[in-house]
Amino acid sequence: MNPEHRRIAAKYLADKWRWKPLEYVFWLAALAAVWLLPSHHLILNEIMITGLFAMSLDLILGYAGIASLGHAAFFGLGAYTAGIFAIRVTGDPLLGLALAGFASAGLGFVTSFLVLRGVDLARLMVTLGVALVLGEIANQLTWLTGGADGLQGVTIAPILGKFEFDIFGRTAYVYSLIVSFLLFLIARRLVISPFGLSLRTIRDNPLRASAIGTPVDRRLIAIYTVAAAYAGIAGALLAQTTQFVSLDVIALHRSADVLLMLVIGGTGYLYGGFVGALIFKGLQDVISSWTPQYWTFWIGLILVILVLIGRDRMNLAVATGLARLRGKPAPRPRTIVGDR
Amino acid sequence: MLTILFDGIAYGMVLFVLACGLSITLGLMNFVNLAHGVFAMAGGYASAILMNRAGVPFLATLPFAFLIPAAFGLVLERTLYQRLYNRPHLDQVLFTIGLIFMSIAAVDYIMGSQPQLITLPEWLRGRVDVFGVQIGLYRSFIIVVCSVLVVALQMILTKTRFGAQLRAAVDDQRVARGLGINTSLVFAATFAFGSGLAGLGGALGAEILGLDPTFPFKFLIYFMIVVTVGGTSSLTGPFFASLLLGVADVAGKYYVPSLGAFVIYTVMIVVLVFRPHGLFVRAR
Amino acid sequence: MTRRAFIKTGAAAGFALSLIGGGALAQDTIKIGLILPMTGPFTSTGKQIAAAANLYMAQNGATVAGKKVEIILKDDTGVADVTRRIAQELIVNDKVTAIAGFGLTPLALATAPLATQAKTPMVVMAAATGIITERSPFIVRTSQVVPQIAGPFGEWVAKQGMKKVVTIVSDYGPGHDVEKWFTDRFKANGGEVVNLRVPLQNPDFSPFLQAAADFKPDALLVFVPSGVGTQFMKQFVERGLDKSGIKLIGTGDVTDDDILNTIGDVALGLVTAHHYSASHDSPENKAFVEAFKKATGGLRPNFMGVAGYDGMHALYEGLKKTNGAGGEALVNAMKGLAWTSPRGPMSIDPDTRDIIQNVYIRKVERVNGELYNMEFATIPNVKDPSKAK
Amino acid sequence: MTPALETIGLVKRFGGLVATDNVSFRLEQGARHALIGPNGAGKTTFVNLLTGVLAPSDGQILLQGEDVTQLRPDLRVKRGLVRTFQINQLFAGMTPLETIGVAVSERMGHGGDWWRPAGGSPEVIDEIVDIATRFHLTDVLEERTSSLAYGKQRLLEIAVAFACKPRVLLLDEPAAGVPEADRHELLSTVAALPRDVSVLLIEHDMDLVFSFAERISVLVNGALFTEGTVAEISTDPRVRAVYLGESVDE
Repeated sequence: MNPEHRRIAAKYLADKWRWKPLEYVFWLAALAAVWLLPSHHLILNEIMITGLFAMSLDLILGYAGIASLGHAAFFGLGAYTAGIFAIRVTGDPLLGLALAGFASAGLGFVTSFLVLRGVDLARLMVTLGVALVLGEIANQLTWLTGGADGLQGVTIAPILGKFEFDIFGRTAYVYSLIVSFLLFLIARRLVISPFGLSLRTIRDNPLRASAIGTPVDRRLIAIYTVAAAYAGIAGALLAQTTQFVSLDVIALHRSADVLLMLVIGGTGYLYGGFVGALIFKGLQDVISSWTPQYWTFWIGLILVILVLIGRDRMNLAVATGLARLRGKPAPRPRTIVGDR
Repeated sequence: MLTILFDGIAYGMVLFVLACGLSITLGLMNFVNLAHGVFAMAGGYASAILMNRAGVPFLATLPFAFLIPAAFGLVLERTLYQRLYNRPHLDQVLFTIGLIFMSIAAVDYIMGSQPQLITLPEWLRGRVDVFGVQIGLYRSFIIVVCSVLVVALQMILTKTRFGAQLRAAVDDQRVARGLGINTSLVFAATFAFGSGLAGLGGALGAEILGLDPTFPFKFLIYFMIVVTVGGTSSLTGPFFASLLLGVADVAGKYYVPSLGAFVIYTVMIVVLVFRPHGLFVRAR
Repeated sequence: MTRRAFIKTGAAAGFALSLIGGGALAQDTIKIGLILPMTGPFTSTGKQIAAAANLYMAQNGATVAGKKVEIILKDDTGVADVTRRIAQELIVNDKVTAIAGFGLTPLALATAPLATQAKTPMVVMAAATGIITERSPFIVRTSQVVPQIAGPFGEWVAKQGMKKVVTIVSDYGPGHDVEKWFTDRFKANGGEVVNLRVPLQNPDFSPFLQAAADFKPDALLVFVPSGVGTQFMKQFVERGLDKSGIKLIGTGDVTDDDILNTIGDVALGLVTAHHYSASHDSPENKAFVEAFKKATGGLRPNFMGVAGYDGMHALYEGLKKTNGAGGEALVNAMKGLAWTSPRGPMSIDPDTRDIIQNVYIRKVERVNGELYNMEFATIPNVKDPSKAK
Repeated sequence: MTPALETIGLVKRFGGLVATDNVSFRLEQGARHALIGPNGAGKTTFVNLLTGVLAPSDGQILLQGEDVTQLRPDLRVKRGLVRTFQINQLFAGMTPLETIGVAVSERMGHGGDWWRPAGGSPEVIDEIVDIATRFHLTDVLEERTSSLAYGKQRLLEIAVAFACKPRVLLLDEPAAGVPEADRHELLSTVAALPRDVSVLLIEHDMDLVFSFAERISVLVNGALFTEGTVAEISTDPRVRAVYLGESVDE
């Protein structure tokens, strides 16, 4: 065996998990915003939570190739779990977060069996259906969820008994940032592990993945469950930092928006969700304060232009930069239904 | 009981006319055109404007409800859509959602956000009693129009030269081109036709479903359900799927009102879990 | 300073700022954050209120107590957590004196704790569920309360000799309120009621209409969100229920002035109860309708518009009393205000901060070629019965 | 000796169509066996039954004497039954390094490991490089699979299977579509497969079959038509007739 080849191979694999400069920049900037952008903590909190939510979708769409139009089911379940837990049991945020994660993971595990088989269009609609049914359940269980009026009276105790949630959203942002970062670290380990690699083989070619001994169904169930837990925690963060839960946590537009944001930001490199959330929410905030009534037109126009001149080119600055620094080719657009 | 069945069928028919254009673009041209509802809305508005502002009678507006969205679709296809045929579906989703956003804001700006109303001619209002079953006249009208449409569509697709060309173009663009078929022209015509059908559906359905700027989003789910449950390989699939969903929805809401909203979604999930390619697609 | 201490101090300082933010900091301008549904299915609510608020400012000048009044209009996007975040930003960053608007109940409920926390007055101009004003002592409402209309209406309907009514309501907060209060009062006066609920997203009413007809009631009470009502009425007539002796009745939401004219003849003869009609016969209203139409290019004001107009009036009068100060003083100043609105006499209940107003029974008629809700009976000075204990 | 792979009365029906008709077949340990047959003879269906992609309507499949008829495809692979595909089934977005790596990790039982980075252990890297060297892929280790030359993709197709440490290897037309220039490299690689691997070659190309195989089975209309040594089959007039499409009179 040629030792040179061995060295190259080892280096190539090691490069995959080494931190790249832009990654440091991203998280340091997010941290710096705690002090530098005090008047934007509220929207930053929302962006961070949405970014985490979108990252959880990236785990299944970008890595395992499962397109979902009902990911808000898990987000919503997490939000309601955290909210109801705070009202009925205790306002401790970390316990609520953990419980929400477990609850959503449970739902993810159960519903994962529905998405195993089937073409992508069917998957889109099945996930959508699950979310719609769940939303309707939340609407009907008025005694538990507050129904269409929303869940009121959520009060969250200070984090670790010390950090109280303030009206500027500072604690909220720091809290969401830390939780998102920790979950990101785990996700990052996960996607470079043999498990993560095997997911990509399933995404690219499930037939062959099974022919090299990968238990395809189990892997999909596992990642779907993990992604559900992540989404649930994101939902819990929203419930805890806004101290309110309404039916829109689970609504179709939340599933659709998160898919949009992820696609805008790019799939398959974990940061796409955060980048997409930043772009989408940021634009929405700026344009809608400029024209509250017709901002959707401009957002729509931007989407259209984005696609026409090529999302890849638009993302060049961010995505390819990041990717190159991570030592791999630019993230490719994924297909939902498969090309012909 | 029979009245419920009848209402369900009529409702399903409206769903079908609205969705069949989508099943053409998605199923035959493999383009995920979520903005399909925009064309339906265009048809509805064309009909409403002609009727309310120009005083054209309802029936006479229907051709325009087909032609205007068709023209609109043709222009969009030539200028924008055709660039995206070979792009990944997520790009198509992004693009067409962008179109929905734009159209909603634009219609709101031009027409206002209030619902548009269609006034039916006298002879289509009310209902008659047929062998003890109460039959709504307008719903019967819809059933008749839609049935004719289904048959005509199936004929066009299977019996005409254009249908053959389209199927050839869909199966293999290169081969079709080699056979001297102008695939780009065929696609453009098909897209325009699908848009026109959507527009017609919008005009016919406005009476039952309502019509306002949020129309393209409000009914998107229903279109998608019909097309996925029915399968995208034929028109008969979505047709029966529409009927099934229409009847299931109406009957579900009548007999178990408290669970009404669940019925249509549950039907969809069950169907797709067991038949991922749709209910009416022959197993491979 | 340790990081923890830093955050703590920041939070404490921030809170202190917010306390005075309502009053002392807003020195030259009084900002009012108006959060409304400007996109989505309830756009017409947002448009009406925004237009009416601007009209009020145009008519009464943009200064109060020597300070310039400025409205910051925001789209609520129909999402509760976004609404709350926007309100929070308006309070924290823009230092608004008051927040106002709120098209839907959950959006108002999501924001209510903020009003308390920041001691910022919150004027609800649309959302109509009873509980809203109880969620914060800083909430004042100038629209209507559902029980206030549905309760007396139930009583009135019973007194007309109707024995059996089917209610069809949309399955959400206000719908439940209508159902409950109408049913309670109607039953208390000897009637019999069957309740049906319709999912909020529901394109076809035929199964529900069929179910309602099966009961052969004297009347059918409907409450669905404005706009959807048209579909309902059309299908009601289409099924021939109008000729079968069943009277269609409802709260004024279904015969919303904004769209009444376009609904067409199917609405004729519909009897509804509500607090405002554009045809209300008073000089104040004539002036209001005319000015509103002029300002909006022919749009007819509806109950949302008048609520926005009156909401601005309450704020103006309150600010006059406090000499431009906000916070608790402003809420107190608005309590007990009474004036003649375009809708008729109205006041803010000093105990509940909710609205007290006349409820009118109206019938849709064609007047000068246009459809109007013509008032023919008045139930004066109705308090919200859900709080009148 | 227990055969490496055996089928007993294997049947597969699609509706009324019998695609595999009562096939009883033995692959001996260390065999170099070829399965031939005209187009539509049911070779692909037979392979899909062996690997578990399809479930048989009737009959049994024994792998090293163990009944694997009901076993999931991936578990058959774990027991040493590995295949290649007639049409490349690769992971377009990954590099050969990753592709081989994932197969090696999976075989070593690391596939479900989600915490350690892939390729973290030296023995995995050693084996990747070892396989890449054997299949002449060291110069393209870091290129995207979709951008590789077809011949290289074909090599990778077999390398991935080899990385699963097969005891029974099903090669489905390994040389299909490979340009003449690359053919030799591929065939010599196949010929150099270790002797303890039992190989079933599914092939169309008679030259390749005759140069590689020691035994040949002929599949016609889903049924086993005949079996024998290379010499027997190459001189059998009935086989020739089948291939020429003439009717056979038994």
